[in-house]
Amino acid sequence: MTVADLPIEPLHHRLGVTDEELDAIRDRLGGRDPNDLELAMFSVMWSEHCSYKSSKALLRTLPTAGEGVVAGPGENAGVISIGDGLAIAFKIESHNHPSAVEPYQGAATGVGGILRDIFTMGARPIAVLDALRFGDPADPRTRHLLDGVVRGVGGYGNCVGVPTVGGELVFDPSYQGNPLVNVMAIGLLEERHLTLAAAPGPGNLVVLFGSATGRDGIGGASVLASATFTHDDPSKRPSVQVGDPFAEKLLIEASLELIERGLVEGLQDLGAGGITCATSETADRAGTGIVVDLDAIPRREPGLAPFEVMISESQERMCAAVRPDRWPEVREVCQRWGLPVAIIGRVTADGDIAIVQGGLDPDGRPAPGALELARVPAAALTSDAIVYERVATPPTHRRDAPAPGAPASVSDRLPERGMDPGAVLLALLGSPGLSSRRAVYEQYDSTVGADTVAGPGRGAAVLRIKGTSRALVASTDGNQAVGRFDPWLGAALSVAEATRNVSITGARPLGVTNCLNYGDPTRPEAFWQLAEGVRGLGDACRALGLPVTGGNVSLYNESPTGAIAPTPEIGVVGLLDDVATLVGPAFRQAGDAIVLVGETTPGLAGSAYATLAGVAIEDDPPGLDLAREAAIQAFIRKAIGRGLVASAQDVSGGGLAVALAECAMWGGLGARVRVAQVGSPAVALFGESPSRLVLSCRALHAPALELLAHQHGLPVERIGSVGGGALVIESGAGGATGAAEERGSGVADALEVPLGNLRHTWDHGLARALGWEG
Amino acid sequence: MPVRVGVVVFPGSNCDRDTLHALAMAGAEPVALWHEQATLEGAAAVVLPGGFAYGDYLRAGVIARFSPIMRAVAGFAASGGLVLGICNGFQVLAEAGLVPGALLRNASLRFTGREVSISAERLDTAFTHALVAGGPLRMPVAHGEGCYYADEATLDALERDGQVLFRYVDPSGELVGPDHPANPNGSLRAIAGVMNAAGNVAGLMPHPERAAEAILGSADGMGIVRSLVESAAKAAAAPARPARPAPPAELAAPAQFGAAVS
Amino acid sequence: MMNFRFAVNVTPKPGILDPQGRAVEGSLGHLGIVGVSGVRVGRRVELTVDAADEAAARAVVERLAAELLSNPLIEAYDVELLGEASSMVGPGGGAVGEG
Amino acid sequence: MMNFRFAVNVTPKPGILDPQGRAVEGSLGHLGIVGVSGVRVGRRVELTVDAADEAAARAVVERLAAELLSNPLIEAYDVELLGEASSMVGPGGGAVGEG
Ligand SMILES: Nc1ncnc2c1ncn2[C@@H]1O[C@H](COP(=O)(O)OP(=O)(O)O)[C@@H](O)[C@H]1O
Ligand SMILES: [Mg+2]
Repeated sequence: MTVADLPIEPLHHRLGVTDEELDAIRDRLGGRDPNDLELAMFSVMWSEHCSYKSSKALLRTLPTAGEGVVAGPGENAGVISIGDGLAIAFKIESHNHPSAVEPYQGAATGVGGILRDIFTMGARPIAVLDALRFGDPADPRTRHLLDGVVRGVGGYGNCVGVPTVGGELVFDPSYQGNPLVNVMAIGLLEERHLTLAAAPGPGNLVVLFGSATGRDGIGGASVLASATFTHDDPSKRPSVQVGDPFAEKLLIEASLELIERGLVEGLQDLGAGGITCATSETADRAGTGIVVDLDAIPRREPGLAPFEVMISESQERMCAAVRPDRWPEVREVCQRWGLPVAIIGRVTADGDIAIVQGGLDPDGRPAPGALELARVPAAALTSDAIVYERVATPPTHRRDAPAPGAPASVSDRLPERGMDPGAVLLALLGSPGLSSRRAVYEQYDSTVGADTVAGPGRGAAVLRIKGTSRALVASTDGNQAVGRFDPWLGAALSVAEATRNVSITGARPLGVTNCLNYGDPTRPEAFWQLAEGVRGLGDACRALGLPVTGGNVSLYNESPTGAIAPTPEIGVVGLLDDVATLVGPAFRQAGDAIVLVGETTPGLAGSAYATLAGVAIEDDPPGLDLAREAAIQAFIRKAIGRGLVASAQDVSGGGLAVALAECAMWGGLGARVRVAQVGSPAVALFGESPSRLVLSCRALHAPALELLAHQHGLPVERIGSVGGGALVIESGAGGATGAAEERGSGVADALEVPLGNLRHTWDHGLARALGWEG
Repeated sequence: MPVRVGVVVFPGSNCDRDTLHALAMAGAEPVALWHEQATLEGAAAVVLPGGFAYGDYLRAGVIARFSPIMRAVAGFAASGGLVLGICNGFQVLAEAGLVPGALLRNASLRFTGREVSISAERLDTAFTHALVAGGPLRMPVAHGEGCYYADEATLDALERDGQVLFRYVDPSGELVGPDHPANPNGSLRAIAGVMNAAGNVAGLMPHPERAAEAILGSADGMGIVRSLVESAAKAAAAPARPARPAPPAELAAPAQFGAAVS
Repeated sequence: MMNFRFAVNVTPKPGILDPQGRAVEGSLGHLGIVGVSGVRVGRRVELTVDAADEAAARAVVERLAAELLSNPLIEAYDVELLGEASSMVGPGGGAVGEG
Repeated sequence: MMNFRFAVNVTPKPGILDPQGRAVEGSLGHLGIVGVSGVRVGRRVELTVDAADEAAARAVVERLAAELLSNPLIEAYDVELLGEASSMVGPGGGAVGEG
């Protein structure tokens, strides 16, 4: 097949290139028309996925400088020094559209791709976190997708031997036609082994190793990843990529050996855009060019057209720049690991990517009679690709209809009236959104590597660093529920929660990676959501003093049923200097005091409670005070550092009542607390206003803890103590005020639920929602 | 002078480094043995680690069984050498016929990664003597094909001859049936680990090397690792055995056979 | 009503990467086997169908094969009639293919 | 030398539990399919052998099937000659079994 055989007219349109872009391409080529091969290369490299043409301008506004940052946006992954000559590499990336087409392979190759971004830099991958989002768990298609995605993440990660230690699983109607699969990976490296994706040194060899090249994902970057997705579209079927985790494992070992032995000048993984992307990005970063010897590229099957070879997304391949005298050793390493390896070109000084058929002579010049099929400036494909200033327009009505399940109008079904808080708590704990994720994460190997101190299930993941007293702490969070109403707030809350989850272990967040999942950027309203999301991300990171070290943008997340709720997925890695000081969320011992730090503020919109019970139309999401958030995180790190804290949990999904229930269930210890009412019982018990912590401590430490909170300007209240076999929450005499009062609701009844009920409900909720359990 | 214990590295092994780490903590001199080498470099014991050798394609462990080093391992085992297979290593040993039985797909048809409790049936073996009697051992499993199978007669014989080394139990240490959640994969008679008749080759599905330090949630696995290291030290001290390279017949055959075909 | 025993053979589509097949080929050297190529690893599902006639039975199997047993994105299948089940079914219906 | 394309069908032995088969039977209900029973799920491996004659080729396949492709403890296999490879192999050797 040749470009000309692709369906539909005219050629550049078929390849997703607009007339405006074709002009811009001519412009980059000194006025001439691109030939078919060149056009195919541009179509891939100028796709949204590879070029960031709609988001680049926004991303430039993000803070990227920070203590210890040695590689930031622009590299395959962010790298931050952690001392002792060690550094961590981390990055999150999406594989939404491929996973919607073929959930197992889509998710599996998503894991493979992000792992390559990590070991390309010289880091050994030590952890994966998967952030997954689907529609209605009762829907057969959702169940099919979720089952395939989870098997895919496990099938790949388990086999390569990288533990999956955390992630997210969120259900929201807006993902029904467009699930989200975001995967974060973390690697550990010796800083001296840091390797960049550049092809320096004209005359150096360009070496391709790993799997042979087949027809996988032809057009993937330009079609699969950039066109609005309608499921079961046959035109997308031929381009399904199949992952081979076994090959990836060999690739990891071979790549790290090449780097540790100093055998490569630069290394780049092959992802979207295949050989075209790898050669043009590495050449452009080094200010060089590359001449590609097309015939030298190992093929999996006969009859591939030049454009297929150049844009194929066959998985498990790497591209290295190698000094000629080191080639024999490089070949030996690859062959020992059973990987095909070939010299597929030379680094040149002319700044162009040239594609030659008919071979190169020993000096890397086209052999006599050889044909030059394409010649394009490397920069034109990458740093000088087209950039758009899209139009952003806020929606006319800033507040959608009531949250799902809400009454059409302010009615008697309003939560405060006749609410049985115990029943609501159990309903929340058993709901698909808040119940235990065990049924999913037990399909992952979370302990391979023998570093997992805290795996999935109870907050942030904790990995000790062998040979040191230190540990890495990681979390992913994304808030679409509030983002749907206010995309700035949704993004800021996502950063606040992800960093808070790290801080409450005692660890210091080091940096932020992010995956921005939004709709069609050519729709002003969708682009406004993206712009607001990036603004919220930047504001939150500045307030917390954290650099954004990398990430990924996934646009066109729309289906016939509409666009997804804006979803900024945030990944954070932190450092704990002494793993012995690690604090977890579970209550530790009877008699300990329970302390609530932070302030409960009104606003139920976007809460788990709202999806369950509905919410008044006029109600808004709770606000976020970024300075307050920064203070509370500084406070908890200091408190833990001073050994004052027995357990620490933040108030998030399900509010204070759910936070207390988790501390109790996980500790196997009940609690008796009294909470003052703010606004209404629903707000006090189930409201999700941010920047709040539930701590437990030895009773004798309580005063010091409270003093420290005051010194950080934080409201703090001793609300009860640990003990007994049940969670008991009494409503303080603070008295119902405001909305609740007008609606004639009194103080809600006390809540008393035995631990056994809490645990059983929480434990089985998800498996039941998915029909995996009766 | 620490005793040398070998850890075989197949392409796709992914617990080799964890195992080397645990062996070092137990006082051994761990050495990695590449699957293509023909000798065991004088190791006094050999561990086949967990992972996905050759991707576990076809059937877990079957392709690895034909790696060159497996001839040396088979010969070493035949002459009484200590061999321990963990998870994927157990699968390789079973495929190679060095321990009885087979490991089928988990009854759930899903990969299962979680902590389990196992009890040692015997504390007088080369692999368990350093375990303290009593309570169940907590350690992780992480596998998709760990359902232990052998026919009834074989199972009876294994129990009679004391070749059942570990069983899955509930957290209180009680034995459970194949359908009980404490049995993570549906293994017949809740068998988690077995030995060969001679008692020098053993395999188990759970991962002692991942439960060898309190910081990781359990140090129960260290007793198994230490048992192996101490037994290896004894073996090393004893007068050297005649190393008898006696690989199973079908392992000896290939060379000429290939020639005949070509 | 009659009994028909079918086999559904599911194989990776041509051009689709087959990691298993590749791994098998890679290991042949260790077995000292030469001259083997084009290894593709798939699934074989054998089943018995009660139906009025072969056509009706085939219709059921075709549907199963397309909707449940194969993934049309990456796999191809063919349906094989093994015979009348009554004469074929051993315990568990697996008598076919005794080596 | 000639090319022969074979298929090796590997099925769980009678009496061996076959959870995959049971899972398939379990999901028939959702598809509204009735009258299907005795489902056994196994493996199908297709490969091409270069050999002087069919007998030599079969010898290779038999050995592969017995030692590598099946585990005699739990699986049975049979060998099927699909034809001369030259006329059968598509790209990747997988042309057989197109649905
Ligand atoms: N949302 C974002 N915030 C900061 N940097 C980003 C973001 N999205 C992409 N980047 C950076 O842009 C570069 C290109 O992104 P991507 O194509 O996803 O990387 P890769 O090609 O390695 O997969 C990467 O270095 C990435 O870190
Ligand atoms: Mg990359």
